[in-house]
Amino acid sequence: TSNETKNDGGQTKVSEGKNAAPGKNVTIGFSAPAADHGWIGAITANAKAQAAKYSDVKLLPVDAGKDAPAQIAAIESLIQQKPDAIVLLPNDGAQLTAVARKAMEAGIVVINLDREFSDPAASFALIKGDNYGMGVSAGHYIGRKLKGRGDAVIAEVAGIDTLQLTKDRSKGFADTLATYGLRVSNRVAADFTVPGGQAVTANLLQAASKIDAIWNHDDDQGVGVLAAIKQAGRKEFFMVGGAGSLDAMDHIAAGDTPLEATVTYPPTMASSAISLARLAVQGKGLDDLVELQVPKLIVLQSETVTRSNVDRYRPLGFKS
Amino acid sequence: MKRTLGLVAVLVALLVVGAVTRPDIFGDTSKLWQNELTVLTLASAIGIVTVGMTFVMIGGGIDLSVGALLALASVWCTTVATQSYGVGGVIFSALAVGAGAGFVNGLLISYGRLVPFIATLAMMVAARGLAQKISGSRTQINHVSLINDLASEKILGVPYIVLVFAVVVALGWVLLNRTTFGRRTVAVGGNAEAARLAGINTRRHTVLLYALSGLCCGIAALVVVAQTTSGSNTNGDLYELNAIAAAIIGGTALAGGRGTIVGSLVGVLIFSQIANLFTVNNLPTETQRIVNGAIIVGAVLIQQFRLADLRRRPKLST
Amino acid sequence: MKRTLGLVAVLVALLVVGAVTRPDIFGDTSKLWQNELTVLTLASAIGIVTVGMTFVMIGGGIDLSVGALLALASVWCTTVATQSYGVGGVIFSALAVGAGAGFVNGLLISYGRLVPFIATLAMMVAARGLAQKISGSRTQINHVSLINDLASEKILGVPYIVLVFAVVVALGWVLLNRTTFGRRTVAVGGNAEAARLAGINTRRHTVLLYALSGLCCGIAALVVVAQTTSGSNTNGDLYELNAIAAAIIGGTALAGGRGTIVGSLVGVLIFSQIANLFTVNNLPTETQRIVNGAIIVGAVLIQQFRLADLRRRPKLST
Amino acid sequence: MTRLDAEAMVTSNDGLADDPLADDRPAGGDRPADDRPAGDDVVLRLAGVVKTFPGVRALDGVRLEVRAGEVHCLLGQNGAGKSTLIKVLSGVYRPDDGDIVWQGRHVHLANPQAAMKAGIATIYQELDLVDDLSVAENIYIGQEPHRAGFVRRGEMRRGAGEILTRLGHPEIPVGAEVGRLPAAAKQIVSMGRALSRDAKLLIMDEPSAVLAQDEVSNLFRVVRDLTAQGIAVIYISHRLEEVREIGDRVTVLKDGRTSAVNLDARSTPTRDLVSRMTGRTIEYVFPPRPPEPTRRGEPLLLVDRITRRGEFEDVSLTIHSGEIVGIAGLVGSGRSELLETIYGARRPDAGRVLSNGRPLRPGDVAAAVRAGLGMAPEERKSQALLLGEPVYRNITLATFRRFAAAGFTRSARERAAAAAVADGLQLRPRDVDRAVGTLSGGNQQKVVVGRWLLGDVSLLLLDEPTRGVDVGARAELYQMIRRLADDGVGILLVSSEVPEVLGLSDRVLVMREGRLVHQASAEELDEDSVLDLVMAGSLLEGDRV
Ligand SMILES: Nc1ncnc2c1ncn2[C@@H]1O[C@H](COP(=O)(O)OP(=O)(O)OP(=O)(O)O)[C@@H](O)[C@H]1O
Ligand SMILES: Nc1ncnc2c1ncn2[C@@H]1O[C@H](COP(=O)(O)OP(=O)(O)OP(=O)(O)O)[C@@H](O)[C@H]1O
Ligand SMILES: [Mg+2]
Ligand SMILES: [Mg+2]
Repeated sequence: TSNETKNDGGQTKVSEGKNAAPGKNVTIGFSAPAADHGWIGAITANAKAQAAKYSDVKLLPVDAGKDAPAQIAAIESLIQQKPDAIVLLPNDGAQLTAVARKAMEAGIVVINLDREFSDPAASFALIKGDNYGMGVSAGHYIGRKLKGRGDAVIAEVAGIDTLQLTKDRSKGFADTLATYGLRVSNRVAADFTVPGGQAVTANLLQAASKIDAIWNHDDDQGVGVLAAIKQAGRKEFFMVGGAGSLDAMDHIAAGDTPLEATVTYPPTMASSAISLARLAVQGKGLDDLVELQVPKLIVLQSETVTRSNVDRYRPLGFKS
Repeated sequence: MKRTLGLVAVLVALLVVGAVTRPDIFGDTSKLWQNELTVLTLASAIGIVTVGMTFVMIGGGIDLSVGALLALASVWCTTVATQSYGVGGVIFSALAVGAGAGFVNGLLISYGRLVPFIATLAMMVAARGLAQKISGSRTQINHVSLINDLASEKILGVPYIVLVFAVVVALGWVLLNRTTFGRRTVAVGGNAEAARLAGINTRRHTVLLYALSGLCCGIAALVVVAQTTSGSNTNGDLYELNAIAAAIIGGTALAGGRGTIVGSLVGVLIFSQIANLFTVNNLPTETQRIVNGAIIVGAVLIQQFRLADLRRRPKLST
Repeated sequence: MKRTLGLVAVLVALLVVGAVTRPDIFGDTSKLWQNELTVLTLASAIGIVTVGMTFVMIGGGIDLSVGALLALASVWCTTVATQSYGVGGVIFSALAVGAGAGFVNGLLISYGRLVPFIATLAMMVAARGLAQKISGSRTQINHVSLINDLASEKILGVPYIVLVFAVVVALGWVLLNRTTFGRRTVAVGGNAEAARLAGINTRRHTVLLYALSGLCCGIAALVVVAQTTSGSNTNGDLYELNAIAAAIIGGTALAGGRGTIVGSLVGVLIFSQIANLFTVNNLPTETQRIVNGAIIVGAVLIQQFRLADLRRRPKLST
Repeated sequence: MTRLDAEAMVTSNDGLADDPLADDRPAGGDRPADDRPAGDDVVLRLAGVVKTFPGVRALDGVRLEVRAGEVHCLLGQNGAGKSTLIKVLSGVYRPDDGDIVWQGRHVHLANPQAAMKAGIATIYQELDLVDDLSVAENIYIGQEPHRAGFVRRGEMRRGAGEILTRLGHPEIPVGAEVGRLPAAAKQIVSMGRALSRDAKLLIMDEPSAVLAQDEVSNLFRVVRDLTAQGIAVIYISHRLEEVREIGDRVTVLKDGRTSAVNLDARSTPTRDLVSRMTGRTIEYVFPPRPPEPTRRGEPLLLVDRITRRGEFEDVSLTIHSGEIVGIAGLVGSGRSELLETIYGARRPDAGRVLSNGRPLRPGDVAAAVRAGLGMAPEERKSQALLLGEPVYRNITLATFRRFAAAGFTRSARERAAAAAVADGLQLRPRDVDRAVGTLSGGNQQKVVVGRWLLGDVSLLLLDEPTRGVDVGARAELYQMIRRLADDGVGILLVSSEVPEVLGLSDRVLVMREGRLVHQASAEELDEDSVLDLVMAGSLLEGDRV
């Protein structure tokens, strides 16, 4: 990658308060889909790094396999090993609900990471990014800049259309644009891959000879989107990214591409999930909150990274 | 026969690898039993699909739409409207959608004279799109508990879906080896023109073969719905490739006319056992993949080892 | 020949659909030219892969590893170490990795006597794993600007990568139709036994065919690196399926012995044009898929329309 | 009209014990295998050649000696090992044991390239062409004239044209795709390839099986041409009259062993040849015709003015129960197409076919089979056999449903029925569980015809039923066909061997260029008159049926 920043410092964190003190030993099982995407790769890496920071935590990572049934089997074999907690990023929330409930019934603290189970009782706590909120943040950034221009051409490069999260992002985006009297005029879906982003964008740029703004759901595929834009020699619009990769932040800082901002969907949630699991098992709450237990639901803000604040966010950027 | 023995040897070799790397699981009878039940459970859906694929392939065709048909059937049978008819409605709709789509494949190939690869590729794309449309890309929860019980309830310690798998395999074996339908399948795939001139209605038979494959996808969809308690348009991803690979490893000829149900079964179990070994040994994905490639090559080489005498027959190597 | 004409008719029909649905683009010569250049650009990588695939298929084989080899070559040639050798190092490593892995495929199939489907499937899995391992699943940015320029720079208004594509197609045509290598490819695929009896070293030829396919993957990897300014282990996803489908649509027989480079080219362009039509018309994904399935079926039916006379040959219907 | 005479059966050694040539043991390399001292002109000498396949000893110590410039004929029953022997000679199989001396040197022919390099060219029994290549490309396959890897297409086409002209077939277009050529033309191309190799030994494995009479004489002209240049030819055929006409010396194989070497092709009595092949005496025999023409009532089959444009036109014919009707004609006269159309394998452009007075659905084989029709097609490999399946399943391919109960097959019964057919046709080896692809060519042909001897067909269409079948089995086959007719089955027979058509049929139809030009009872015709009819220049209205 283009930047040698040692960004591990921003991806994990141990509080300075009394919660940092080692307590009862905790074994945490961890399962996330196979990493062939930068964001998922960062999730797994962060979970491992965070667990390594605690002397009282032992991590049992199991590969989730390629689909929901395989992940169910993996969780079942994990249950056999009786960890204290399981941090679970499911292939599909609804499909993994039953097995998560089974783990809870076996007395294991399940922390649901990002993709939500269909039954709240299947997890002790849920920490997730805000897909709808991403769309909202992107919508606000673009809406503010194009306010009052009802004829503005706004394009959207979505991720994998067969996924619920893509629907949520698009809905947040459309809803927010509507409050500015704007709408999406061209929408394409890539597949969260660089070549996918390049291909659909190349076609998109043919479809619309003049564009005012583009929102790209995913900074991984954004590498391809930016390549297509450069190859077409188009400059008349600005672009907003999604997720918050390091590469995207570098471009925002340098201002060398139409990419002006990106809305975050931080993989650091995996680090936080490990911390939550440890606290829950040890029966501790969050330091700054009054309650004796960790909250049931944490939804991360989708923050907007622009040139003015990019330096603060850079440590959180993940390598695509 | 010899070929299947070679395959079983590969399977045993995999278990030995398990015993060496994880003696705590593979050395303890009850844990081994549990583990192998997991292997069988995971093999069920793809295994049922592979039975149908084996028929299609022996009959000289190929069915790329199986994964998509599974997804479509799983989505269809978990729509709210269908679930309101209860367990009968769910089962019927899964089987009907699978068999119906397979029937269309068969018509396109037999009467539309499309190459099977293209016809079923088109069906694959279209069926996934339809599944997406019906489900709105949402995972649909199944509330018919009798279906979900298939995965969670056991009889004599064996999960129901494993039994379903066993029944499908047994029926498949009988159908292929003991019925006129099976005989016709071999004839159509071995030499379509000869079969036709011997008075076999090869077109109708081809239609039936694809419908059978679709039916298997419907059954497999029910298994997946039971396992995941839901239907989703992402189900059955890459099943087409895995089913074809399992069948070929099991000795089915891509060119048709040759293949066995037992071979396909063992092929599926080999893939399932490999995946299980990776998980219990906690190998990272990239290593899994590299090793997987080597194992596949090794398995086929081992299996061919006893076949030196058959090599002279040029047809066999294709 | 007639078959190719039918395909060209399909392509023209797609352009007509474009003209009806988006007259603003397809009616304006310069915009149409730009748009079709985009179609060609996007067809370049898969098109180059399809040229190699066409050779393998005419030679009676199949290569499922093309997408993975493309990914592996793209990752390999964008590693920091390789990039430090400059443009020569990048190009050499992409081509060498592709051809080398293809060579291994060929050895496994020719001398290891593995079925092509299985050998290349194993290679596909292993090569993706290796690509993942090398890249650490990260997208590797390419800093060799001469490579990136291939996608952004033009000569007479035509992007360099389109020229690369055109050169590969032209060379492929000459190789298939004008050289002993090409004629022997047809012989090996059409009747391997006859080729052997006629004194052709069929094994060596098979090795060369897979190495050629791998080489094409290496070239395509460079095209993808130029287009995306990066190498990634996710590159070339599903290229195997698309390349095979394009070749078959273009008239290449899955059983070998028959096929043309021009047919494959038109097959690729049809798929690329369909994707373009969907995007310029802003169709939602699920509709795209359903329509795509229908178009594939329709295209083949149109193309077969003129072929009534060929139907009597039983070979064709399989 | 001779019947097989059980008493006359003798083994070759009993009958010819005094013959010094009757040596069926492997000969030591030191022992001259000829009555004359071996001259310099012996180009090839084999001794003690052994080749086994799983379960079969196909060659069990074979001797052979071939001189330059001679036509050396190989005779032997189906499955005797002739094709295996020539495959050993052309490097396709490696012998398990034995000695090959080629041009005075011991050689190992490890692969076909080696044999070709040594100057041995082969025309195999099964066509070995690539359908998707052109005629010229097929002729030069593997040794295309080229410069720097580029095929010199002009040179290749010219060369191919010259070779085809030499073969008497300048009309075959060198650029045509071979797959589209009729079988006879393919055979010519196959010969053209062998000729293109400048061989010193040319091996022909049943080249005349797919040729009509006029083509055979053309072939012989070419062979004489070659031998005159000192090229040796090994010629395999089941037609003794061909051996007489073209052969110089004969070697006979029986059960993988040499039962006689270097007999004189012209003077050795037929009786001797046959008995050395089969171990018994047979004359080339047709069963007697029933005394009265047995035409009663309605015809079994009525073909009413059917036409397929470009193949045949306006053909009408009838077949009655118990009647054998033969069709004579040149290759390419449209007989096979006619049969396939009657059978529903092709759809006629006009006309109709009635079976027992009821019209058959055009283009529907299954319907024809249900109505009691059966057809043994012309090309066994592509049209009739499942090569990887056991013999019994090939024999019951059209009847397994009748053996089945409620959709479940009954293999034991099928096996028993198939074994009975195999016995009747002298299948060799008599093992019905063996994959049919491992049988010799003639034995495969027996399976194709045997399929329809099972079960209850009422009308049998036979297209070249004896192609590649040896003399002994042929007589058996004729008997069985006649017996079927006596049982009331109607038979329509197509054969390129005019004597066969004349000898076996009750009634003969002559076809030329897609039209029926003559019809007569078999007694009224002789070979010459039939040949005159099929080759006549223009059609005469009055001649038509
Ligand atoms: N590939 C094979 N595998 C097993 N057995 C074989 C194979 N090829 C030939 N045989 C057996 O070897 C014997 C000799 O066969 P071959 O083909 O040489 O006979 P042939 O004399 O040419 O007969 P025909 O006159 O019918 O052509 C037969 O019994 C045959 O079944
Ligand atoms: N030399 C030739 N070149 C091109 N087409 C030919 C040639 N000879 C025949 N044909 C065509 O091929 C078809 C007949 O082929 P085929 O050899 O099967 O005829 P047939 O009458 O069945 O002869 P047989 O039964 O002796 O093989 C006819 O349609 C005829 O027009
Ligand atoms: Mg033979
Ligand atoms: Mg014929």
